[in-house]
Amino acid sequence: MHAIIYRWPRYLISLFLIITLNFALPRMMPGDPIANLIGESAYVSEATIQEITQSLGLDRPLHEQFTLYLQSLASLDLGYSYLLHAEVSSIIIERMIWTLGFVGIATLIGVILGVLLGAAAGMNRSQKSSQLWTYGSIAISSTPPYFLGLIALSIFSFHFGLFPLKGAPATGGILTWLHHLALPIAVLALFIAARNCLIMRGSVIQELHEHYPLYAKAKGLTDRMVLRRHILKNASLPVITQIALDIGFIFSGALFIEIVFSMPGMGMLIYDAVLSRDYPILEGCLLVIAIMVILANIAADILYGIIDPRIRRGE
Amino acid sequence: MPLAVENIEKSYLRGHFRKVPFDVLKGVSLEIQEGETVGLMGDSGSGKSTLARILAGLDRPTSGRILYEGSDIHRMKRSEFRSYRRSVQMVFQDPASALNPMKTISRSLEDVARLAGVGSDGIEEAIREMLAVGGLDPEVLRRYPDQISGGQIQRIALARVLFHRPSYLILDEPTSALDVSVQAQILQLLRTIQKETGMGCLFISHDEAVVRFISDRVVRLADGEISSDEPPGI
Amino acid sequence: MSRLLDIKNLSVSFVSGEETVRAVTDVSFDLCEDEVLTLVGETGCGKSIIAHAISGLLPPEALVSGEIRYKEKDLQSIPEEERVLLRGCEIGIVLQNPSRALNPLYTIGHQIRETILRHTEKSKEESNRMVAGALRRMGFSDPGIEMKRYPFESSGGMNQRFVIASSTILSPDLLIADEPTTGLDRSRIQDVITEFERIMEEEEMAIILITHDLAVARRLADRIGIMYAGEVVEMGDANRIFEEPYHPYTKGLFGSLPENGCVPIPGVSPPMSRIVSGCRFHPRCGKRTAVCERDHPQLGMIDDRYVRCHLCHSQ
Amino acid sequence: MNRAGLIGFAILSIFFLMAVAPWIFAPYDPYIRFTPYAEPGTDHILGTNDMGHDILSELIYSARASLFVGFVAAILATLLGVIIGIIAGYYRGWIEDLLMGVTDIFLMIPKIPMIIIIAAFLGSGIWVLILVFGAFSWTAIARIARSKVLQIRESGFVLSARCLGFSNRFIMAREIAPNLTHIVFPKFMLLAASAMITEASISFIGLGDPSMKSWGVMLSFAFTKGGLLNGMWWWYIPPGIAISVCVMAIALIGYSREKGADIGVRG
Repeated sequence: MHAIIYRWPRYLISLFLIITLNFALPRMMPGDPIANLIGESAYVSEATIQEITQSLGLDRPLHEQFTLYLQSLASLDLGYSYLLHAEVSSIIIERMIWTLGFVGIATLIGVILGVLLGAAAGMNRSQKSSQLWTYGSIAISSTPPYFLGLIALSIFSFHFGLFPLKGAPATGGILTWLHHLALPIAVLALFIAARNCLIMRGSVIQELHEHYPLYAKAKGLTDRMVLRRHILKNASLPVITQIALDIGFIFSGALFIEIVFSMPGMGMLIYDAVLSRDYPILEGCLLVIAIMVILANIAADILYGIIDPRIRRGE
Repeated sequence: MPLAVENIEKSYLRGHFRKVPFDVLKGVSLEIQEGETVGLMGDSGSGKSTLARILAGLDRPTSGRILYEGSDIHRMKRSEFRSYRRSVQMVFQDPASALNPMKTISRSLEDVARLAGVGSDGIEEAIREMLAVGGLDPEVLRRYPDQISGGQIQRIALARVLFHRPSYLILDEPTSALDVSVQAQILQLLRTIQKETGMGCLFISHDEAVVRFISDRVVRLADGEISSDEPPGI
Repeated sequence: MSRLLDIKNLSVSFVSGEETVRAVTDVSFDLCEDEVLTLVGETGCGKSIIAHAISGLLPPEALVSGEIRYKEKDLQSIPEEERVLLRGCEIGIVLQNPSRALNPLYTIGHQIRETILRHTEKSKEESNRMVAGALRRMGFSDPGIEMKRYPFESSGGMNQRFVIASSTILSPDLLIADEPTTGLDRSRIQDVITEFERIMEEEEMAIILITHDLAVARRLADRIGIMYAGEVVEMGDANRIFEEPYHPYTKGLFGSLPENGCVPIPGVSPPMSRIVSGCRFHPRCGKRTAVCERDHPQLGMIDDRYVRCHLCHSQ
Repeated sequence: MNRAGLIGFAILSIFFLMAVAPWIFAPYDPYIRFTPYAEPGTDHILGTNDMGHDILSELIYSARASLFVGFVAAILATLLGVIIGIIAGYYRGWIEDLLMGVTDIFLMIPKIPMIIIIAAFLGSGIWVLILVFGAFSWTAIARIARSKVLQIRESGFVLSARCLGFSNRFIMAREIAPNLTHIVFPKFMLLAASAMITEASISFIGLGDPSMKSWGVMLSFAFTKGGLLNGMWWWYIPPGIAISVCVMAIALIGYSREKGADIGVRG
């Protein structure tokens, strides 16, 4: 628990930094701040511009604008998309559910698969299968996730017609839903598994260099028992931190896979927003993703504290 | 001129989350005369290494003074402190890390010679001199530290600090990681050097027999305080 | 007293690239029940390799030849499953660097209990009682507290006593201790010695103690073997050898002790990859003759002991 | 270096040669227009795209942008990370607390969304990508560098250097820094790999540098201009493969230098 108390200022500052950046970007960047705030291709009337200037306090000094900005954030107001004609927060919430479900399922599968394969690959480095996992993981993590998606799409959907081309059904039950999501989930899970396999493998090898596995063997434990009862737990510690730090990366990968599969999640939202320069949406998405990364790190800290007595009991 | 510490105290803040002050040294006073070898004994945690680091100017004490030629070293001018640095040298315990693993022996010695102001034409002579002091074969020069033995490394470490002609030498368990037969070689070398140069030495060890062999006086440290200070014979 | 362990012509070598490192050559000795044998020698003389060879803890790339007979069974030829079960139960093993030999994530109690649960059908509660009893015998007045500690919460000396407790909890017939005092303070070494003395007094156990510390050897050994460059050069009754060493290396070794005047042996130990012809000690021996440079001496009986030296035999 | 590392090195060398002198390899100038949408054949081994550009030539000319972004961004991030790590680890105290606090904070900022938003505002450009990537990627290196420095600073050779009177600058640059190479180099290679993937991703959503040809830009056009929907695999598969193979070559070199975690059979 100490670790969290010790680190919470960092989480807060990190969040604050993102918020400040969100505030500063449209106001500091070259070009018309109004255009930067509402999006370049949004057409609004003179009266609306007046209204925006009023509500955001654009005619007032920066620090007052900042206070206003913070106040609106505190009431969960992320701004208004003049292109989509809706509150940014409500758009993001609607899209986020997709992305969260997608990322959640894929992460679960990917982490379990990756950790198991990585542990196996680390224990018996010279085995053929271990080398297959290792090189396979390097190959997959060397590929941009969306390209992996493109290949999967062209093979399974175009050539074999096994899966639909678009990743989201308009209607239908859980089976239709699964049918649509199976391919993107598989691609993202594969990508996550590859990264975790490499991390776990490295971690296991490092633990093998420690002395305690040898002493565990000296107690009469077989290699398999040493792996299961000792090394797996110790080696998973760095993996937890790594997954938490990877969340941002996983999210980014997910965004691109969503684009390839045209899923109605945050990825598509960002993609469309980039194409139409819908800045309020982009800013809202950045903030939401940053918050998720921070939450993941808090979760990792808690988990770490539960597993590692050195953290739990302090120094 | 003696080297002395007066009423040295040192405390650390321990712990990552709740900082708790922890006293390592609780008012230690000690004087080392020129040409004298003082053996310093104590268990780990007794503060002997901390005292050594403070004497070498690597750490600052929380309170108390270190006196050299009558003046407090932490009140010295920069240039004076620099010359103090050279007059008081230190040799460390672990031969595996005593020399930079990325440099050849010749490079390590060369850097010291250059620092001491030896010009390019004098470098070779300076290195030869250092090798002679350590009783080493010139063949070691092109090697890296992991290619020579622990005993050879400690000889090089010793020869290298002597190049500055220090008046005092602090040795922090210089032979603890060595085998007894190698330890004997190093202790003999140290004796010879000390006879020739008349340096004052502070020899730290947890080995009673070693300290008795090398020292003129044995000081024991326990829980940050000096518990005894007597000739080695007893 | 019957023979518990019989080692014949044990050699261990490692091949790395072009080089063959012959860590142990042709070592033979036997051990009776209730006897303490100490192997003494300097870094790299192969003494720890012998301990690991008997325990079966050598890395798989080690090439082992010769015979290790334990209770009439050849440990090299019995199936691995059988050998695994001997460790911790019949053969206890203590390794150097106790703080690293214990898994940092488990309590002391858990780690000692693990040995009992592995080899017996005892319940967790019974095992806990056994652990508590063992710790109490070692002088810990409140074993409940010690059992809940983690290794990082105890000193190196304490951890070594926990390791000894764990290795001897099932009263093995043979205890192999590899440098149990290395890296500990003098007074902690004293604790560990006391612990061994208690075991020798209270339990029927044969002990092989590997150490470079002559003082420790002198305190504990019945019989002592002096090793140089992978070979035993002198072996016999500990008191007799300490009183009057025969082999020039043994003499040199004792002479370099500070209490004996720190008279060094000239030269350095040879690297194990390039072994000299003739007597392995001859380049450093002041009394060498032409025979010493030419012929490799055999380990032969002189008076009450075995010595490997041409000069001793010709006297 | 092990066999995998050597293979990686050989592949990377070829890509570097392509980046430096693409005309040696490319059959055409990548800006000459032929018949668009040509299938692979003897004239155009990988066909042509919607603009009629020869895809193979485009592919070869694109190596430069990808490698440039990857390595320049990685060098930037590594230098920053190593300097911050060494200073934090060597001076300790409040400097360390401050620098490591900043590192932790930067570590939590999602890099790719950050690059997307800044590129969206500033307009696309290779230097925006390099600078933003560098500015947000030094954290991992700073962390490992610092923890290594914490070990090294207490070792005999650094303490001796202080006693002998070497300056702090000399100690950090000449005694400590060289000892970081074997832990920093693998991370550097992985950073270069990651920067190349980032470039490909950012270009894919249309935020690439329009003035330069890169594999990501090629993929982006293939995706948006119907290459995928019309089943023109020769348009979108080759640039993707090029990225993967090049990144993998870099990663293999990196991993082969990672101590303990080396891939392949040893001992």
